[in-house]
Amino acid sequence: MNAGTSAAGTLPAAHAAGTAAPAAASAAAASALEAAWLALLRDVQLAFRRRAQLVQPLAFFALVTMLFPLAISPELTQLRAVAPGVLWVAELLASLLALEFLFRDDAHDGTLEQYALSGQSLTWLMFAKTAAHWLLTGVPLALMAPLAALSLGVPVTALPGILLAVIVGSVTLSLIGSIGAALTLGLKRSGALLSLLTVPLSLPVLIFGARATQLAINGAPLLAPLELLAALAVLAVTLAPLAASAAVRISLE
Amino acid sequence: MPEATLEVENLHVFRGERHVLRGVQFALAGGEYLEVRGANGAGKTSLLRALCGLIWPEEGQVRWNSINVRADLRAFHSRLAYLGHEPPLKADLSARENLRYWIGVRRRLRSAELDAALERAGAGSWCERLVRTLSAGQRRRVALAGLALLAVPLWLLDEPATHLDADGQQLVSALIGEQLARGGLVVAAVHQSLPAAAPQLRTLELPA
Amino acid sequence: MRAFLDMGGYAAFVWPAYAVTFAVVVLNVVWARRALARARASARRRLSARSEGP
Amino acid sequence: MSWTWFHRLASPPYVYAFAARLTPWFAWPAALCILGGLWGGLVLAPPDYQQGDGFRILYVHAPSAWMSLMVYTTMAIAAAVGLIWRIKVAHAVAASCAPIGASFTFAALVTGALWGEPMWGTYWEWDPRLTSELVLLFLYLGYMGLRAGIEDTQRADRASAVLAVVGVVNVPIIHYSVVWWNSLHQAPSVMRLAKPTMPPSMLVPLLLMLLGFTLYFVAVLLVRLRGEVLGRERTASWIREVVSA
Repeated sequence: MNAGTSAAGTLPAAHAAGTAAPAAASAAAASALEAAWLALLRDVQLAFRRRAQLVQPLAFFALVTMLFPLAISPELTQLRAVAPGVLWVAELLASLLALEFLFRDDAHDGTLEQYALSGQSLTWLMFAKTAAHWLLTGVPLALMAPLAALSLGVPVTALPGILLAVIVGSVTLSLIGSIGAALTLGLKRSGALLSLLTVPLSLPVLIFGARATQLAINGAPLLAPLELLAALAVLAVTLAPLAASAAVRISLE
Repeated sequence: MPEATLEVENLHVFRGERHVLRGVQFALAGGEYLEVRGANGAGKTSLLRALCGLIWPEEGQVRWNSINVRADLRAFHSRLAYLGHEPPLKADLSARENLRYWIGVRRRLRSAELDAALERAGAGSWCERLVRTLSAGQRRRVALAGLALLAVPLWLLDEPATHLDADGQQLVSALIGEQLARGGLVVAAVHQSLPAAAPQLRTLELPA
Repeated sequence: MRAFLDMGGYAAFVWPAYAVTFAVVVLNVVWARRALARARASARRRLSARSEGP
Repeated sequence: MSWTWFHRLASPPYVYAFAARLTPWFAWPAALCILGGLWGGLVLAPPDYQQGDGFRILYVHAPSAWMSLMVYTTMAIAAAVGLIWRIKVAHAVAASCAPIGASFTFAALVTGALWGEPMWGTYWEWDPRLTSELVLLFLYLGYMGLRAGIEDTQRADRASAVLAVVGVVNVPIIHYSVVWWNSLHQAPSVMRLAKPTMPPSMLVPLLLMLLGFTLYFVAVLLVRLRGEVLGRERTASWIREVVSA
């Protein structure tokens, strides 16, 4: 054994002992919140190392909204009538597109495995990952929604309401998406199935979101659908990470 | 580190239709090192994954300090470190950042500790480089630095010495030796025995 | 009888609806039996493979 | 508390044999109920005062729609049991449910459309019931797609079980959001059928059909269940007896 130690000892022995020996005694476990915070930071930092991937859903969103004037008519009154639907369908599709990246890399490089074996609550870690995903794709998409709305002839007064609705709605979309992405982890090709799993579950968001947008465009109070959107978000925050972590564990089996 | 034991009783594991592990059985106490050998496909990885609770065995159980690990899987996980085939590193983060996140999720980490561990693994000079620019052996060294930092009593290592040069293999042996000296337990799946393996070496041969 | 088959002028809707539903009813029985037969066949195959194998 | 009865009940050989023995006890009453319901619905029940004989589609549409929901609920409960207690037989039940439920959801959609044409003048109306039914079909398809996509049976069982549980939590939410959405866009639909004032001559055949379809579901489920149980069993010697018989 001595031979081994000396061969590898490229630094003072005392130093080495300092790192390893007191081990169990001094190594304070990270709390669930610290762990979740680090998981979130890691994903944010990684995303900024690969900015191209961040831009893709945004470009896709812009592209889809551009299709409608071309396909329907350039007349703003007509576009305004379909604007809520266009915005929310584009939002739903763009967030679906972004989901592909949510767990895939982590599954490949063993990060998910380490999360599952970290002794931390996997539910919290999944929540953190989804939160990061929402910050990186949901929020930018939400910020783009008012711009897209303008291009569809929506009056400026409606924009704050639309922004609010899309922000709240995208929370739920990301969380539902995290379940779908986790469930399809074990599959070789998941694209179409991922949509088949998540879109039906996202319908309530689509319905309430489009309604809120419609009301905002009409200049009517939009509290009712916003409250419903918020209720959905609360429900998703409490339940979706549980389901996603269960699904991740299953994918590692 | 308090005395610890790992007991495995009559473990049966299926992968799909294949009955990979047929009644694996062993007991390991603090300071003991178990080498799991076997041909490719003999179930070395499956055994390690079943030990740490990723795979549910069809039959049998794993006990940590005489308690079935299924009783509190999370507590058991906080006592173990598992290193799979591939080091769990992000290609787009530097070696140092990788450890910072990977280990930080589990325990509070001082920056001096981190530097010392990287230095120890021979990564001092290149620990700020992105992992995508590192060789397989270098990545393995980063993972070993992480292993030492985790400071847990049970190590489950899958081929810990692959891609490593002679110096690196010595590092693995040294780390294992220290872990055993502290009263820790090590289970490693290996193709060929590590050089200068511990005197407490025990082996488990998995039939093909 | 003619009146019965005519369904008060709704024959074109009533009878296809019944036909579809009972097609589903019958098909489910057929599929279930076939699934069972397949499972038995594959179990038999696995058994013989195992007894020949090591 | 003793769990032995539970484990005996959930043990594959027992389930296999028991399912086989039980099947006729459900199949024949199901056939009787359905035939009785058909006779009552098509012949004895008087034509509806508004819809004439067209309302007779009710006797196949309502049972199909009932099946689609009941089977999904059964599937989700079985999936949850399998997930929580790791009972293979429960997963086998869930897996057997999906194709049955999906096919009846399809039947409910087609019969609903066939009813819609004479009543609304269009085959497809975005009425909340039909819309929910359509979403349910997608939920079934997603479940079956996920199962088909995962090769390992155990992983497929557990992943699809998570999906089924998530789905069953969402079904009421989806349904109410669709109802809410529908109420904004059009007047309440014409298709108000489950009137409490339905005379017994109309109601009894309907109840018979509902009962018959439920019994039929159990019978078909039991047959499928045997296949699924057999496919999941790897070691047991009882397979030899079952297969060679």
